[in-house]
Amino acid sequence: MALDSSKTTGFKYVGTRPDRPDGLDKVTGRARFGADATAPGMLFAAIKRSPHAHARILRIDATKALAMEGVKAVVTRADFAEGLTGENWNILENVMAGDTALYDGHAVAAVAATTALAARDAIKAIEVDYEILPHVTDVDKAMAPDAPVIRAGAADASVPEGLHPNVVRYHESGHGDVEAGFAEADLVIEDHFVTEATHQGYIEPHACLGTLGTDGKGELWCCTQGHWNVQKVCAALLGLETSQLRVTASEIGGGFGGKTAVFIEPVALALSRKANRPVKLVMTRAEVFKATGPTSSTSMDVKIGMKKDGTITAAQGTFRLQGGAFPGAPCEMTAMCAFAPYDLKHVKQVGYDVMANRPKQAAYRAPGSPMAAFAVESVIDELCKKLDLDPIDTRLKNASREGTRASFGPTWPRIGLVETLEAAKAHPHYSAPLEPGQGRGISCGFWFNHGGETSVSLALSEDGTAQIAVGTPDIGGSRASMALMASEVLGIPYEDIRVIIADTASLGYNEISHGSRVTYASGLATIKAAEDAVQKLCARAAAKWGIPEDAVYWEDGFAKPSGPNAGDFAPLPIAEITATMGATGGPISGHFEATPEGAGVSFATHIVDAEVDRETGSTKVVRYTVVQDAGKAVHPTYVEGQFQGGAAQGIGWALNEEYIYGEDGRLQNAGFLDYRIPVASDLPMIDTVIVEVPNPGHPFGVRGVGETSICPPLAAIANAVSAAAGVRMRQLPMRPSRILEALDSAADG
Amino acid sequence: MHYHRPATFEDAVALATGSEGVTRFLAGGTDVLVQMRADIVTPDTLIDIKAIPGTHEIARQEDGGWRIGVAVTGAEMREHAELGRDWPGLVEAMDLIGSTQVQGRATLTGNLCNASPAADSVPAMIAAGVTATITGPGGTRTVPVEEIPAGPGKTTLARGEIITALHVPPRGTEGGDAYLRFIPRTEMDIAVVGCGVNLTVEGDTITHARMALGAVAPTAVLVHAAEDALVGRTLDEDALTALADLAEASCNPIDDKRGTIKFRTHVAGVLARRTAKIAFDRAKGAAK
Amino acid sequence: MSKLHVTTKINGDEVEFLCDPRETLLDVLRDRLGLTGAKEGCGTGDCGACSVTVDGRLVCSCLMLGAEAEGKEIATVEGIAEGEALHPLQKKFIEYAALQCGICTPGILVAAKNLLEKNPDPTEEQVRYWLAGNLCRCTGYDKIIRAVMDTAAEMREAS
Amino acid sequence: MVDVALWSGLRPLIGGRDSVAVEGSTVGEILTALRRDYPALGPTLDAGVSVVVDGRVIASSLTEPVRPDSEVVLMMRLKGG
Repeated sequence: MALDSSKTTGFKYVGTRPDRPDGLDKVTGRARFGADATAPGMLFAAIKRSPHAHARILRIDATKALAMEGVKAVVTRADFAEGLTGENWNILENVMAGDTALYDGHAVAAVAATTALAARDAIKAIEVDYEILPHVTDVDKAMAPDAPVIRAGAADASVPEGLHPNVVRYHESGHGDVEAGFAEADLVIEDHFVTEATHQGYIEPHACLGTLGTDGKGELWCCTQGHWNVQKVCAALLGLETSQLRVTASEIGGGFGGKTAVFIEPVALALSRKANRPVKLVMTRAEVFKATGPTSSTSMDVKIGMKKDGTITAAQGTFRLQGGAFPGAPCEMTAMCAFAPYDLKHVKQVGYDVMANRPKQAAYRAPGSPMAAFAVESVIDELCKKLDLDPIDTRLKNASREGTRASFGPTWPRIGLVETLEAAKAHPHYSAPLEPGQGRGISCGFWFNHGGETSVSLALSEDGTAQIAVGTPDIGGSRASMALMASEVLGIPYEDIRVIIADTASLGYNEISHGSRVTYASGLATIKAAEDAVQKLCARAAAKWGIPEDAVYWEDGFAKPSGPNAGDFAPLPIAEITATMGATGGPISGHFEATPEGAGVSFATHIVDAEVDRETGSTKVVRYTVVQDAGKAVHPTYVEGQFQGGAAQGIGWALNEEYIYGEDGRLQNAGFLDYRIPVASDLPMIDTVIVEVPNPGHPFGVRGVGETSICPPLAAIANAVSAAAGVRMRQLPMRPSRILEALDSAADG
Repeated sequence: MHYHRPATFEDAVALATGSEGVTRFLAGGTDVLVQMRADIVTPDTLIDIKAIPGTHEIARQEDGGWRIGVAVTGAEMREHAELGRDWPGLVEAMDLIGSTQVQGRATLTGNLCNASPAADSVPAMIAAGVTATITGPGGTRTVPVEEIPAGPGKTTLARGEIITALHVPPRGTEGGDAYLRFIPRTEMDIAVVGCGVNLTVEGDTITHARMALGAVAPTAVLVHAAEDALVGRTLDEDALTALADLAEASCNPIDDKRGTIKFRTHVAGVLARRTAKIAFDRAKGAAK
Repeated sequence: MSKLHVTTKINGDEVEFLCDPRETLLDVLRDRLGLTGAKEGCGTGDCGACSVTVDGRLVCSCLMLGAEAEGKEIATVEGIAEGEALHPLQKKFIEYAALQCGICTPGILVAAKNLLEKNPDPTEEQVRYWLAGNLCRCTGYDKIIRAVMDTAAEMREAS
Repeated sequence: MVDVALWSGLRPLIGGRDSVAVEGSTVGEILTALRRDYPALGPTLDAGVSVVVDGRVIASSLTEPVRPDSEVVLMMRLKGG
């Protein structure tokens, strides 16, 4: 009998708020993050980077650097594998430039030396001759006929003929006849929107410690969202057998998608192989901004038609995403998320992935979705305003729900958008009076969520406690969620469970921690691994009692005979079974290895009040409420934390954060001083409402929550600011000067 | 890099005069260390002046003014209740620089000598009429602080010269000062525009006025005409408009990542009005 | 370039070290003394992850040279707990989930402790401005601010 | 036979139709059949697709069952943050 612990109510542990298992380490400074590891004989590395946006590399001369005191090795592209193709080639090209530097900050060489200062001094002594090439950093300019070509032949088969070679991928989807739909509308609004690239802004710079011998065996310690991926990529880039490189994930100081990519680890390993010593490589903050993966910048056109009663008759969007000097901007995600909240008869969405001389974009929390929501939800807001409709009622009227057809094709299963809208409407925030100068905005947001390859191993100890090895780094308290779910199945206290993040040699493959998949997929795998162990525990009890295995069931940490026919035996506690497990069949553990494919999507509705100083254009967010569907909140405090964190990042994106490039194609604000992420005094408390519409694809109904929370804020804040200022804001960030300009042109117009 | 910690200003001057290459004085280090980290400047000689006696003192002078040592931190100024009562604008300007952590190290003198056009404390010091004593190989002199910055990152100090103390004039009765800056966030930013105003009044009539602007020109600007515009009248709407117009007319800013010419000029006018109102209220409050 | 010999006190213990004149206090703590609780988030005083106190004054250890530690008393996150007894802030941060990834936590704890020593009864606005130099990218600050305010209230009651 | 709906960007590759019928009882069989019967879709399938079966997004598992009356929709492959 397969054990099935599926349930959506009646939880004992899930839904409680215990202290996180790694709390003590993290408040005492003893938790070891990427840059906190050392090894005997360790060298320090530094990377030489291009100061040019686009330049042919004519010559690299490291003679002077190699002659300096303490310098042990220099690597360039020649020290990496040759003959790579596809994505591995792209990654290598980004990790270490080949014959061309493609963006300001592109790595061209690296040094290992006995001290960090010696390494820093040595890279200054490396001479590089460049031939400067024309560059382009803006998405619309990169698509224009006269734009310099970043790399000929980079486009894939999806791109229609006649587009600039910098357009490398194309997406088009939808259904119905949008022109017919617009003809049915009482009002059609079409508008153009622009967003700047933003960075995930994790506080911990990328860091690693690598050891690689000429025997092809290596050890790597690094902060990453996915160490199996790092293992695979490093092996490919260095020509190693994957299994010979063991990768251990450090504690990770934030990622938000930015640590799904590989940047420095192969460099540290190449230096280590050359110097035959461990090499530590830690990025500076400037390097993080210049040479890791920010989001795409976008240029978008959205057109929506609406009837007087609020019915949307048709919607159309064109989304152009600048993704840096490599293919991969998530134009299809932007397009598919754009109209996902709405039940539309006629819809069409088009996405362009466009290369430019900027760092290769990386995933950032629901990659591509927040920008789409900004454009779409702004137009809906404007329609509501012009037609004098309530913005929540209008969204409810058109909301996607179970059985309606999604804008990207399939029929929706059970989803929770309507529930978030209803909860938002009922929230006191929505009806609270506004002060003069303030405006209120709302927005919906959507993200797909993801499952992915997952392995979990659970081992029982002789005293009836459990150790769980998962393969998804704990970015925000996931050890606690895993322990709670295991407690629920095993029926043993939360405190009796120890969760660790296993290294690549100790557990089967695990996909990167992305797509809000950790609590869903590692959680599901933990539940299944615990069920596997429970089954074995029951079998041991059955053997002891001399009854069939299916006559035993598990409850609250005890094996029990399943009814009078099974015999009258006293319940057998877990510790009694594990105490003798060596003699009754051997150690008991549970496993689960699979690719769970039931990640439920998550919708959210945000409400925000903003106040605009009309003399300076300054905006203050005065009140913020997040309403989101979590399916089932395993540890509600950390779910709230995800909601709040996403909202805060969205506030930064909406108001002040941006990549600023000069005419020379160089990044002008590669530091926290001028890349302005929100500080404590910028923000109000962020209220949260957890909606729970269980996901049928998870035993406890869990939906991923990490990403959706950043989808609505851009639009919600833009709608609030537009209401407060009395003028529609179409470009992010809404920095003060931009708001003043909008106010000026509104006054002129 | 050589690091020195002299015990007297004479030794500091001798070290600075006698060293080759790039020399920097180290007080709070909140600019120098950033420049070193970013490879903007790598000094050959770094002279830490914090071991020199008197550099950490805030001292009331016989005339009622203040002598502020060159290593006095923003946090120490903030905690000095009497100084804050006399010169709230000056203390607030210093307090606006950076974080609590930066306040634990940053100094008025460092902010002045870093010669950033956007330095928050400088317009407040200029408005207050602060002077600096400078010692160097050629002797000692005292100059108004507005004469020290020469342009972004440049000062009028000669090689080997060092500021040994700042002097804040006596507040007297019936005076008030204020400083406001505009930044996109609420903290941690460099001023897009800064404005310091210092007024004295008799009843409702302004008897003395100084206004200085930051981040709108290569150095902080003393708006000389503000004196004429305000003295002899009260701070009514006409006076505020005149002051705002003067502020805008005094701007010679640049377009950069922190703000455009148009935005900076406009905000200078807004801040002039807002800052003057606070200074006026403080002056009248002091006169009660 | 010869090294400088520095004698200082860290978390109450006498410590001697040699350092390059260019090395910051943060470099010394992390690379020479093995005290990796203070983190480098930016190296330019903009994030506060390296916060320590020097003679009771809150500073960024990345903005101070190791050489300047001579004769000072330094306190880092490693010294906040007394033996097995956590500081009330540490307990409250765990209880409130005032951390997600935890990289900013050491700096925030050092800064918040310093605040409560100077001002046992801060307003929310005072806490927010005091901590404005401590960037956190995960939490939106909400739970951090609540944890500090509630610790302050509890410590006032206890004293 | 199972009807597989394609995103509109793919329609030029299959003669303007918005769906095609192929044999298969798992996601893997469907993809194999698509590749065999409609070679023009090859590069798209190589670039990575997700298959939505009755509203569930199947990102990579080829063994997921598909019934003849299942709603099957191709999607470009998802990537998260």
